Amino acid sequence: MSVLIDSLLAILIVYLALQCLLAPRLTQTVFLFFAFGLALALAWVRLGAVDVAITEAAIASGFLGVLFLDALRDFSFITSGKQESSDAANHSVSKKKPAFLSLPGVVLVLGLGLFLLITLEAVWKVPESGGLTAATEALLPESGVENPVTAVLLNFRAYDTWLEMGVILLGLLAVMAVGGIKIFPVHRKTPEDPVLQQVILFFTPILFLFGAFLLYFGKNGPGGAFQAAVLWGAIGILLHLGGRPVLTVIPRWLSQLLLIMGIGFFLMLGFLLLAGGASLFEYPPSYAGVLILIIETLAAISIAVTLVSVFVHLNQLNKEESN
Amino acid sequence: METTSFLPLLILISSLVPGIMILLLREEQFAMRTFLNLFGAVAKVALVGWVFAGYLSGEEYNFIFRLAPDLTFALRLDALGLFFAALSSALWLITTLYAIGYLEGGLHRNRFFAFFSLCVTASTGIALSGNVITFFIFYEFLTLSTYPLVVHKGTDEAVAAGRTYLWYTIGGGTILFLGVVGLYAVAGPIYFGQTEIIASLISEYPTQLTILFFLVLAGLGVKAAIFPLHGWLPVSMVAPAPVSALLHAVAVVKAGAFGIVRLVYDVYGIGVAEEMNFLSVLAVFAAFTIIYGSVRALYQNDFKKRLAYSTVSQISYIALGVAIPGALTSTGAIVHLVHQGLMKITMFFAAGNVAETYGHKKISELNGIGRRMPLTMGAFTIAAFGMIGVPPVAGFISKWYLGLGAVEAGSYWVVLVFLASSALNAAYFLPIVYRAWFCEPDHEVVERLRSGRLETQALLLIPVVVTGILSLTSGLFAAVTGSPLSIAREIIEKFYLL
Amino acid sequence: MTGLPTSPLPALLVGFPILLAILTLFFRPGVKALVGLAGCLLTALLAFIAFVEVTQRGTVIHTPGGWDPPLGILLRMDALAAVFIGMTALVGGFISLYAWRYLRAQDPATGGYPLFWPLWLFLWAGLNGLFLSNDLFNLFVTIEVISICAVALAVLSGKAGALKAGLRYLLAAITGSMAYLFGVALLYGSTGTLDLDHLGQVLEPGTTTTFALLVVTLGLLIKMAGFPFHFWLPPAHSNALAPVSALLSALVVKGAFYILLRLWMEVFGVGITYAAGQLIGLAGAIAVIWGSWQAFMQTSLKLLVAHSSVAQLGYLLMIFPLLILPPGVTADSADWLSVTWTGGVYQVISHAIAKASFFLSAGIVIMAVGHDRIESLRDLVGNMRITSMAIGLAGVSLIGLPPSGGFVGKWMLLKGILLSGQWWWAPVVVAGSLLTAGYVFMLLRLAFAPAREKEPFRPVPKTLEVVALLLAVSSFLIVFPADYLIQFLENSEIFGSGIEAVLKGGFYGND
Amino acid sequence: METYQIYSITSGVLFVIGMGGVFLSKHFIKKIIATIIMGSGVFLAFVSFAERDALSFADPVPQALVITGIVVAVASAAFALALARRIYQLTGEESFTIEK
Repeated sequence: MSVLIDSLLAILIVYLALQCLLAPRLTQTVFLFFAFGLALALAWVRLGAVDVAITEAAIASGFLGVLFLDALRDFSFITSGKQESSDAANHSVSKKKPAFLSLPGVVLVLGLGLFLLITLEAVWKVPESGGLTAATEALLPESGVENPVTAVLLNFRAYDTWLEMGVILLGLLAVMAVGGIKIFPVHRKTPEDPVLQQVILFFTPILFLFGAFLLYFGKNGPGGAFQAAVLWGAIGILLHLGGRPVLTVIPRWLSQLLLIMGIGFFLMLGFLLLAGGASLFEYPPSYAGVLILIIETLAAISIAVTLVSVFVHLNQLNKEESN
Repeated sequence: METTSFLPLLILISSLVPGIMILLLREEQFAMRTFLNLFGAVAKVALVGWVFAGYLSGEEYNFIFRLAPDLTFALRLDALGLFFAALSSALWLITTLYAIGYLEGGLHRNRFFAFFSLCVTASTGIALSGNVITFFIFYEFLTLSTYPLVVHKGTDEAVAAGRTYLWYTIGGGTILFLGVVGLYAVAGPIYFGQTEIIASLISEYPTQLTILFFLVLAGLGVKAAIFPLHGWLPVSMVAPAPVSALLHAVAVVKAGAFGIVRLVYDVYGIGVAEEMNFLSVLAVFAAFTIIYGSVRALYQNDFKKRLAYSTVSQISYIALGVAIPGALTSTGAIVHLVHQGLMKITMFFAAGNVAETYGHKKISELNGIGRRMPLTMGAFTIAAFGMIGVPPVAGFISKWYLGLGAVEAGSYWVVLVFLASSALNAAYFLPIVYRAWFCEPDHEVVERLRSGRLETQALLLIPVVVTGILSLTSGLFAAVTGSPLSIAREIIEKFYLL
Repeated sequence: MTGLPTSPLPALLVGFPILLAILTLFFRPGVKALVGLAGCLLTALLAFIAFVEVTQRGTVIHTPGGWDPPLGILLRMDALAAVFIGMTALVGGFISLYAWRYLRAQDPATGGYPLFWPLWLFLWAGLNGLFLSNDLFNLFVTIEVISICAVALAVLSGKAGALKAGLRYLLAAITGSMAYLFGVALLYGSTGTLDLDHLGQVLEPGTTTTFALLVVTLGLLIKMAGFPFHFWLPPAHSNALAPVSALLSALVVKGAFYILLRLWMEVFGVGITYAAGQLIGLAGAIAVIWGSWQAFMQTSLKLLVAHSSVAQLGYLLMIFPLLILPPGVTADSADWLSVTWTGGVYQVISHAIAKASFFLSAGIVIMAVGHDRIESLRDLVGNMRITSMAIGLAGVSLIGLPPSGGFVGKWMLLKGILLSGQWWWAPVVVAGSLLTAGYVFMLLRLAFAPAREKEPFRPVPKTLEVVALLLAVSSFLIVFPADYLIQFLENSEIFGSGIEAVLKGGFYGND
Repeated sequence: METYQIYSITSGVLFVIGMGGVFLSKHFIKKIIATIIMGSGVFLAFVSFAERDALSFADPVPQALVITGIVVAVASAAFALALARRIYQLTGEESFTIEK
């Protein structure tokens, strides 16, 4: 029974992935991408990885999906603008051979097929190893938290997680480096949309509370900083779309402080520990739980602000163009 | 290897540092530049003289610096190296004087004199190298420092010549690199004189060592302008006269010839080279080049180009002398390093003087030039007789030893080559001498006669006279202790007695 | 691991630049550049302290969080890491100085690309982190930090060409990372460890191991622009701002090479066959010839330099076939191993310095004449003596002529080739040198040629010229510590003996 | 067949689909999505091994790695998206094909 469910889910995932890439229209691609993400989240649940499932649904499918959706306004605008020409182009293309029927195409597809076979052979033959489950289990009591995933993320491999916070911040810096927008531009008044306003009023507290819940209980059960951050970030995105650009209201230094708070505190804590003769991020065992909660909270705020900023930048890119 | 001395390094620095300093000067700092130049040149001659004296009294001078495992920078003085160093430094001093006069008022003099100094640094470096890798370092350094000199005029012709020069020398350098690395891979670090290393390995790796010998030989053959690798030499005579003098007499072709001497005597050893028949191959190529260069020289109307082909021919005397085993030919070869240098530098100075003073570059324009420039053409005539092998000029001595050695070794065909070459030398030099002294000058020449007391500037005249006299005296007094010949004999005695 | 001394320096080498990067965010553009520059110089100083520490104490380690591997992550600073960190500091320090002046001159309106500084400091931290990391997944995170910073820096000019090249670069980089990570997943699945030392001990030969080796190598080849994955490099490197081009060519691509070297030598002993080595060597050989030829054919200065990077990276790939013994040869008789890998590392350093100088000089020329056709070099010698010297010296080092650092690198590579008996690589080295000489002297010939029409050379800040020249001179000066560096690498207990241990432990079990 | 094997096989398929997609798709957005699919394959492999090695809980280390990995992949994708949109804005190009 369970094999059947898993097999069907696996086939669905592969089907959605293929369709996503083969869909003729970008809109379809993006919606199929949402569906792919949700199916994948189900797969994580089936594999007992609830933390991963929440992360997948929240960030990979949710946040990234929203970014793609926002981008569609850009690209689908041209398809509508060049509707006739692109339709004509489509017709002429369909008369010609599709690209993958040309010789290099055939070679590539055959090569990929061969590669797939080798990949499957390799994946099938992975020897058993036992992983690091036992090692984690043995050290979990010393970690200060009960959720083993949180323990790995914020204690055993805290160094990775700290660098990863850096990557998120870098994501924002990189988006800013693309240019085309001023940092935190002054907001232009958009017409009030009563439905959106209602949605915002309704969802803001719920998202906030749910995020806080995920954050706090991430210590013991599934959930944690990243998941909470996305929910809080969603508040910011909603507010922005509803004409309430939170990030432009607060002073610049404050928003910058919010951005770097997570990684900054984490690092300063690490340096303090270094100065005290311990290793970087080597928490005193009795304070580990508290410290992890503080780090997670600050990190969640920072990540939320970062995600909102990334969204605002990408969204603003479009507005500049319409000027 | 035990004692370390900074003297060899100092000899290099005496031209390296002035070179770099000149590069940083402003164009109009004439006095400073001249001072640096002459100071470097004089200091170098003095240092080489001092070291030479020290060497004769049994001192050893070594400087060793490890760059990487197996990659050791070693300067070491032996008789052969000192001989070449003395030649380079002495002729450099003379050429520097000449160049100061020649380039007066020219463009980019900083660049010129800077690279001029670097070039001589490379050349003395080659002379003082204690091992194969150091030799290679300076050999390539020489290529790099001569390139800006060849293209100095900046004309399209000069730039094109520079390109040809580079392709030949960089190509040769790369082949040499391959050979040198190969030698190190097979035999480990080789210091000059340690011929026993190769001798002990030759039975184990005959193929590899044969290939490597010819790779190294080909790399050296480019600078020594052995046929068919000589193509750059006639082309690059577009460079200013002092540069040509440098290329043909002091540095570049000499570096190649000197390298061949080192390769045969100090790396492989004469025994091995003879046994494996390397020498007969070298002899064939050298002999062919001698004839080929002379024949090509016959047909050149351009004064410097004729001299250039003559160099192609004359340098191969050295290679041929090395290739015929025997003390006499070897002595001839080594003494020819110096003799050819003296004679050829005289000829290029003379050609430069004529071109600089009267603008004549073609041989057909030289009618009667001897009366206008008696000292210059007198020196030229001495050198030309020397090249032909007329006693008692220096060239006769070299040819005598080479010919005698060939007879002793039983290589009669080589004697024929020498005779043919001498005949050809006469055929292309004597017409110049004849035109200069015995033909009536063209009218325009008379009108453009200078009014000064000297036939040309003093700085152009003195060097040519000095080298002309030296060409004569080193032949006349060849038997005297301290003459090039006596030193060459001492060097060769070591190779054949040890 | 317990035997090795611990030190806080590895943690500082990563943490400190990131702290500075964060700090710079708070300052106004003009001040940001100053703070950034100060930060860079301090980071360089820290790196030199760390280098000295390793020379004094040998390998030092740090375990963030205090957890030992395989659960925790180990940072290990051995001789190899120290040399790479030192190289980054030397080249990075010079480039920072140059960037400070260059960016201000290029874009005075916005205070000189203020985002450069946090991104560069992050990049530096990522590079240090990569050199120190002893953990497969942590390596992934560091290469992602490096990739994002690198692309963000590459598109900093905001021009369409740079953006397109940047997107191409980014997509290639992500693909490479994912391929690498897939291999890591399979390795973790089959061994339950991510620690390199541990992995090297427990890894068994088999289909999965071979496949993991394949995708990891593939991913890293994409990242280091190894042939045939070099397509993204020339546009990305040539469209970036001059100091960024220098950073990308000198340092960033070396990160992937570093991981590849580490993995092949320390971990993958059981999976590598002689044929695999030959294949990667072939890729390198083609890159040398093809890249040099392309460089020779370019008419744009920066594209020429960028293609030359493709070729120079090819030389680095050519050391891999030499590190694998042919069947039947024991490690004891393989006397070329140490000369080959130390030579490869030395080649990395000398290329980094020479190429950085080359790109910086190209930036100066472009600033002076306003475009980057190589014709613009005409009469450079007459107008910009210092920059001409820098190009000449850096070019000579790239060709590998003595007495430059490139010469020592090529010497060791060629010696390794000849000693190992794999003589068929020798013609590639020779041909590569000749082609390199071809394009370098093409530039120098133009530099000496008289100007056709009087194109004015605009004045350029002297600082820029001096920095480029200093780097070029350094590419010769590194010959002096060469012996010391190579001994330092050879005597490091981790790597020097490590390779022989790997070789003796059934290197060819599955041949 | 065990549960984890279904998903590890799926992971291989996704990885290859994604890799093919990066090379064969034309539109920027599709190329970016292809990298995400490729990444999903990688993450699925990690987590399938976590399930295999479960004791009282699934192996947390691969899960933590995947969470980190997802965030890193999203950051890169957002950056790529910004580049793609900006390129479109400046040149009207949606794929690399026009460029050559």
